[in-house]
Amino acid sequence: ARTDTASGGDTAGTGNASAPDKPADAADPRGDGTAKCSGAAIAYAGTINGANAALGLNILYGVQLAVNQHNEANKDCQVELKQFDTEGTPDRATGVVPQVVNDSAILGVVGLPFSGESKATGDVFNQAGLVTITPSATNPELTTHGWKTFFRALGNDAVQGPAAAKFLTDNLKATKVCVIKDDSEYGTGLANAVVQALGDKASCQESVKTKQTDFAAVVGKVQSENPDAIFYAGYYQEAAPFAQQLFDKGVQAKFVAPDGVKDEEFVKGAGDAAPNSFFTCPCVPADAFTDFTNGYKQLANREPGTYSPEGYDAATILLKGIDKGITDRAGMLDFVRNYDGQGLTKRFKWDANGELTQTPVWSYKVDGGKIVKNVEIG
Amino acid sequence: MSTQETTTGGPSRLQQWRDRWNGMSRFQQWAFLVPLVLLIYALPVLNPPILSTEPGYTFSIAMFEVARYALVAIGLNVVVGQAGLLDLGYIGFFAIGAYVAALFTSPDSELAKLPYLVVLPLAVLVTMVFGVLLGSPTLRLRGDYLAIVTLGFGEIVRLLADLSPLRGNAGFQGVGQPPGTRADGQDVFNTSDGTPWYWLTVTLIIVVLMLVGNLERSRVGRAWVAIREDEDAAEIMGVPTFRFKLWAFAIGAAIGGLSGALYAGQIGFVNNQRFDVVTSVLFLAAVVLGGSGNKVGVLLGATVIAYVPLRFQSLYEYRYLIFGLALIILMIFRPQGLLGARQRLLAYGREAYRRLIGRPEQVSSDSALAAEPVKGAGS
Amino acid sequence: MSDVTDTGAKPGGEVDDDAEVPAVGGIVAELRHMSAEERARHEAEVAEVVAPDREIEVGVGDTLLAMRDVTLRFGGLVALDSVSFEIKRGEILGLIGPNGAGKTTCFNVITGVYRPTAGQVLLEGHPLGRRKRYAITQLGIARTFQNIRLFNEMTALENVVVGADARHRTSVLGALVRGPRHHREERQAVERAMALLEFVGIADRAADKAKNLPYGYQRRLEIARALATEPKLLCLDEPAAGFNPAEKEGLMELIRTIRDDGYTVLLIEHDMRLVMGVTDRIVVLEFGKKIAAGLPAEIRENPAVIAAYLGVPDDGVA
Amino acid sequence: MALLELSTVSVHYGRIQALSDVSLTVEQGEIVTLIGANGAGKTTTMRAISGIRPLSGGTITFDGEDISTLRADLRVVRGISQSPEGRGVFPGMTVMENLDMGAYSRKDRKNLAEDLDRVFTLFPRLAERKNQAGGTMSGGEQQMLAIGRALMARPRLLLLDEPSMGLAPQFIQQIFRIITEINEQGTTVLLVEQNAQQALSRAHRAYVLETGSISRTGTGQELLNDASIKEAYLGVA
Amino acid sequence: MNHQVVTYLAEGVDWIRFDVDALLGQFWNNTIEGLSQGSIYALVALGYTLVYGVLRLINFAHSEVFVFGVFAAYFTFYGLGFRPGPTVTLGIGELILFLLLALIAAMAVSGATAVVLERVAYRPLRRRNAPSLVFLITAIGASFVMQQVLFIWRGGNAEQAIRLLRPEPVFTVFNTAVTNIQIITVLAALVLLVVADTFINRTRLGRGIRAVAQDPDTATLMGVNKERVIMITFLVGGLLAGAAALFYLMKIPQGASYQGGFLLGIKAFTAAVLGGIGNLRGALLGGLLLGVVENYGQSLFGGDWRDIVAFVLLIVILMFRPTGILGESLGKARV
Ligand SMILES: Nc1ncnc2c1ncn2[C@@H]1O[C@H](COP(=O)(O)OP(=O)(O)OP(=O)(O)O)[C@@H](O)[C@H]1O
Ligand SMILES: Nc1ncnc2c1ncn2[C@@H]1O[C@H](COP(=O)(O)OP(=O)(O)OP(=O)(O)O)[C@@H](O)[C@H]1O
Ligand SMILES: CC(C)C[C@H](N)C(=O)O
Ligand SMILES: [Mg+2]
Ligand SMILES: [Mg+2]
Repeated sequence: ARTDTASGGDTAGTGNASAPDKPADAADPRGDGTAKCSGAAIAYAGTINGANAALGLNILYGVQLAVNQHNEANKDCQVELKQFDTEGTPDRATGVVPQVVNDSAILGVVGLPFSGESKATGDVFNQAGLVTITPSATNPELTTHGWKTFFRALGNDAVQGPAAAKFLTDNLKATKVCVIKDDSEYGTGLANAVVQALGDKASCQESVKTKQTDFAAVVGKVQSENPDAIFYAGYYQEAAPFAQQLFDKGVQAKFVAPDGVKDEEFVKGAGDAAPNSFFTCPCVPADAFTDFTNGYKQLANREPGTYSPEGYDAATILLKGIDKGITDRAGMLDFVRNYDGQGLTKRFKWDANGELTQTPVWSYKVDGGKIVKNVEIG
Repeated sequence: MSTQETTTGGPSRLQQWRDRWNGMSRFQQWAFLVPLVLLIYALPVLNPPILSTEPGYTFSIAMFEVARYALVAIGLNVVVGQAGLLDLGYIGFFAIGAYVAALFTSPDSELAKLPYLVVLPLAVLVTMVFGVLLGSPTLRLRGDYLAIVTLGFGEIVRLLADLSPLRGNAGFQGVGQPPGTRADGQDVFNTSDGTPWYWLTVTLIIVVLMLVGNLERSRVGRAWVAIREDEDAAEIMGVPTFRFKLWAFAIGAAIGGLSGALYAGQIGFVNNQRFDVVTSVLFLAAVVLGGSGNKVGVLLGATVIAYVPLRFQSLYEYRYLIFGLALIILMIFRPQGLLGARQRLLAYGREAYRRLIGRPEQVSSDSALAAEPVKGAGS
Repeated sequence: MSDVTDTGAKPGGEVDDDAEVPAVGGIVAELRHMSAEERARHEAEVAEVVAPDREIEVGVGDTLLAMRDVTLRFGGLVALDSVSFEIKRGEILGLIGPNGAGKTTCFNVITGVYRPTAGQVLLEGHPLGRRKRYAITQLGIARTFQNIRLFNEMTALENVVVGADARHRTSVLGALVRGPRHHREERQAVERAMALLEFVGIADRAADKAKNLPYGYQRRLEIARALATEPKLLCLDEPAAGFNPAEKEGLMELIRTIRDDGYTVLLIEHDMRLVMGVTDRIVVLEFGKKIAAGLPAEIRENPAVIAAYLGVPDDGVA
Repeated sequence: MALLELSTVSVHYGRIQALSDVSLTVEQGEIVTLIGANGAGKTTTMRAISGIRPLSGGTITFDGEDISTLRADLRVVRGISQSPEGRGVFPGMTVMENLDMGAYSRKDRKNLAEDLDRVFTLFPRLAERKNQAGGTMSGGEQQMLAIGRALMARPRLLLLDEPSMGLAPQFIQQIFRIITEINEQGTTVLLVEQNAQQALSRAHRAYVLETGSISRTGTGQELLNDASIKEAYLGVA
Repeated sequence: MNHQVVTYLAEGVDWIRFDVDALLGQFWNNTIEGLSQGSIYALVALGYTLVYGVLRLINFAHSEVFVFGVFAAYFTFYGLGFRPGPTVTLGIGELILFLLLALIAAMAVSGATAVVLERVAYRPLRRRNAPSLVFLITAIGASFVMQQVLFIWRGGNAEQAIRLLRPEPVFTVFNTAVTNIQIITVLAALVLLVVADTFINRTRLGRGIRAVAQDPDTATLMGVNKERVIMITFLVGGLLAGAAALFYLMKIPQGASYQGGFLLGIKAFTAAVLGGIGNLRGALLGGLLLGVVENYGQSLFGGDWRDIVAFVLLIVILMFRPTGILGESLGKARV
């Protein structure tokens, strides 16, 4: 009976900003088709079959697309893409990363996608001098460990957190927000940032665990709190059943979740609760990148997802390095550190810590069973 | 009942070998052992193609994994194989060892930092204390009740690691390592090279094996086996059963903790995700597969359990399926374990048997655990 | 039947591939070739090890163990009802009575398996109180079980050494590093265990797992294991069950020797010929109560005992 | 035709041969006893007949049917019931439940109460302890329970393995009396006993088992009066 | 609720709390939720207890027997044309029909799985007189294999939820809504458990099961067909697990995952031990108790503590009653 009361509607203060066009000077992995190299490889390391696999696959296909485009255009420089499945978990990743590091053909890595695994393995890459560009790990602390090899291709949660808070209070007009976090590096970090930015509008905080499926206790708490909105800091795997169980208990608050939840898998999993959901993400909508989108669809047989363009961009940067004739890790590290160029999504130029300067955050919503762009925040 | 008993006909090849081995003098045995041990040390460097897990998995790390499992299996064998205490929560001790290492070395921890080589014995000590803490209230329980309580304990340890002081899923990164720097500026002990870790672990295994072997051929080992066979009878024969069970638990725990601390150091990261019951159960599988109660057997069992999934990385998706099937099939065909020989429990046993009956004792019989439970009947 | 001796294990254990009877060598073989004189010397040696430090002259007389008004209830059932009797040092005391009279329960109280609901058990004048079972054994009481309870997977020799361990002080640390005490005690234990196996006559199967021994051997092994704890009081619970009359004779002989070696024996047995043949005194229980006590000859004639237990004389006892 | 016939039966435990070429017959309505030293193979014979132990050679015929490979539980249905060595009381079941188990395979259930009465008259102790767990009974009480349970089956052939073991003298008498009694009521009995004196005097015929083979056979009285048997098994030199 | 007072145990320790208000405030909610969760535990626990009762084996693969049931129910829904996404509104007749179909499918699949498992994995071991630890390891191996079959077939991630029935409050007690799903679960579980209990305790076969449990050889001498008894035991356990699977899927529609049975399996086994293993009513009691207490615990200490509370409860109860609340029904030898 109450299915349709929460479809966002006008109260949500949503608008329809237009998606950014493909920048004219965006780097193209194809280059001029004259590159020469041999035996070079780059790697994708991240979740492939593990939990939240969709988030990893979005990136992997982006990377694959860049490599395919490069290899098609450059007959004399066939770069191999090696894939390593970390299942998205830090404990698994710590076992896998040494395999990456010990494969001397690999000159650069796109990954790791998640913050927890990135944190657990940053040291290993650093010791090995193997450059990693993460297209998606957003925990702010990741750049504070002094790793020389760590580069982040998007805004971190110190940016996303306040943006999410702003979206909650300004766009959704929430005055009471429950912030729920999972137990990952990412969830806890992001929740902190959001809570801080919300100030006393963060009226309750609860936590859930990775792999949890039954959220009765937290739902009970939220229910008794009766907030206007809920911010869930975590991944879709837990967010979907959580949102659904909230909905089942009649909690009508808006459900807002970050990049870790922004995937069609969430929409399917949350069922009845999905229409009531919004997302924030330090990623730009790919709607207007037609060439990219077409290529991606052909390769992956589906629309690009969260961070697909970022993955594409990160891979492109590594490919540029190889095209330049770089054959060792030190050279690649140097190349990335000094890189300055436009990509599909933004301009890539890193500071000494490996952070970018230009870091847009967008909000998204569910429409007709699909996630669509909403507005750019701040 | 028409089924013919399935029993082997003559002594198997394995048994012949074992008898020959038992017939050798200590000196002859050493002559075999020393080169063998040297070979074992050299394995990660030799990286023999048939054994190699590469390219799927770095061989030196694979070897460390095997060694780590072997150490665990020796520890668990004390508890399960010798004392007959079914422990399904052994992973708890392993986890405690790992967390002790993490808490005192990781930059994520707020505790004082200690050198890794100090932390190693500390981990042993702390897990031993936990062994006693868990053991004192629970060792009154028998058989499968103990099993489920230990399983609960293992889960509790894992779940407690969820709480914020232990950082849950986020975990501790940058766990410490033994000191030393190579010529190229890299640490000797690092995450991507398993060799030094392997050597360290193998050395510890040898030490632990000797100590445990000493225990086995003493009143302690006999007490354990007696308890395993018939706890009531053992106590009535003057064995302080509770005390010896507690010792078994504590010693097992300590070895588990040691292994956990090594694991934490090598992988450099500790969180709560790998300390689940499944791993506990894999440890147990190593013990039973090799031949519960037999030290050499459990080493072999551990090798199989740790090595097989790493070796078949190329069949990545199917590796656990293969593993599970292998487990079932092996158990059906060798229910006594790969090397199910009985233990020797007497320090001067060889001599005694020879004097009494003119031949050494027979050790090449079926598994020491093949005993049926005592049938229920009156006094 | 292939190479199995004339006595065999009770079934119940599992089939054992290696249940092979060994070609006998060593001491056992030597024994067969010894002259009578040599053999006597050897037996004296064995006896020496079996019964060390024993003053055989310790007069029969002073009380070793006393049951004082011991009562034990299982729920509503009174298994022992204010039972009192004494065992004198150096005697063989028979404990008889109908099935379910409480004989085994008596053993269970003496060895600490059950705590009496009321009353006391005193060993050399000191109450056993709430001592643990192993502590009671270490004080000097050992027993065998009506239903054999051996350590099935251990060899016969090891079974006996476990009994001997009750007297050992090696600490876990000592065992870990093989301290001098460990060496001394191990050597002694093995020596004594070997002697005991010879004493009860099963040395030729020393290296066999207990579960593979013939039934009669298993009963003997139980006795050896109990003796290994160097008890002051040895309690035997129906040691002759399942023996044929000829084998019972041998057992009687053994029990007498044990007593002569200075042990005190408490014996439960339903076979009257055996009981009457070896015991010095007899206590009779019925429904948990002591109904008679006295010399075998007296008991045999006691009408209450006849009514309760023995039945009409000619109904006897083979 | 004999009710039970074993012809050249062999049984192995692993590599040990416990029975070799044992042949014996039990006629309808007889008491046949099997005597022999410890380890001679008496229990093994019983277990082979009831099907707990597979044969490695020979055949067993019951009532004209070859049951050599018949499942053990089906042999019970055919009418073979056993009171096993070591009693085999179900420790966690009450006395009553244990007795019920005796009648598990019984088809005619009409005389059940009557049979129960008979067991209780025979062993009043069991009646007193109907609800005591079998495992807590004394040794002799368990023996009574095991025998009572076998009687509850109303078998055509009753196998008794050392029924007198652990029983007090007055019960030993009673046991042998009841054996004769139920035999007179039509039950065929195969009896294993260490108490050879009693067994032989009650039995119609007897077999002597020596290290896995039948060494002698004859009527009970014949063997009872045989000097060598006396010496070996009756202990009267 | 505005009197949310959170008492911290000690200054600066914020990871353990003692929230009495939450406990009292949600007491009835927790109780009802706990009972429905507990019914599922109890159904699965019965499978553990039965198999343990007859083989003295902790059948580690029982959790996978359960998971197979979950998948069977899920794919019944799928086969009936339902897809992940918003709940479809169904007529009551249709709903009952579809749920019954799923129940039958789940029970059939779980029951069959259990029987096959017994045949393939355990029977050969019995033939070889394998020691009991070997059965345990085989159970573990079987559990691995069954999990991996699902993993290879469906991948690592849970199936997207398909739902036929949304939880709707049906009535209110003590101010707490009781939902349709809770009612169905508890009632159906009770009915099944009563049937199973009657079957085991009142029938001849039930006695056979107990006899085999206590002394297999002697049971055979009583004419009990051991193999059949064992098979039926597995079958009954499997059927009940299958029923539990459907209720579980209704409660947690994302539950169809290859690893989905793991924790539930452990909890169910815990419940069986709590009640007294081998004891059917004990399993019911243990299941309900566990379900309720862990819900209280989670209110009192916080969500992280839910499972900890469950295991601590187990340890505490075994300390005081070493063979479970109702005591085990397996006999033990006396000295
Ligand atoms: N744990 C128990 N619970 C209940 N009753 C018990 C228990 N143990 C023994 N009994 C009862 O106490 C009585 C004495 O048993 P006990 O074993 O001492 O007899 P016993 O004299 O040794 O008999 P037997 O000659 O048959 O071995 C018996 O009736 C027995 O059923
Ligand atoms: N489970 C077993 N494993 C190995 N050997 C066995 C087993 N059971 C019996 N035997 C052997 O089989 C032979 C016959 O044993 P069985 O038990 O049939 O003898 P018995 O005549 O019943 O003796 P008893 O008078 O001791 O009961 C013996 O040599 C015995 O050692
Ligand atoms: C793929 C992303 C959702 C990962 C997430 N931003 C993280 O930091 O872990
Ligand atoms: Mg008795
Ligand atoms: Mg016999």
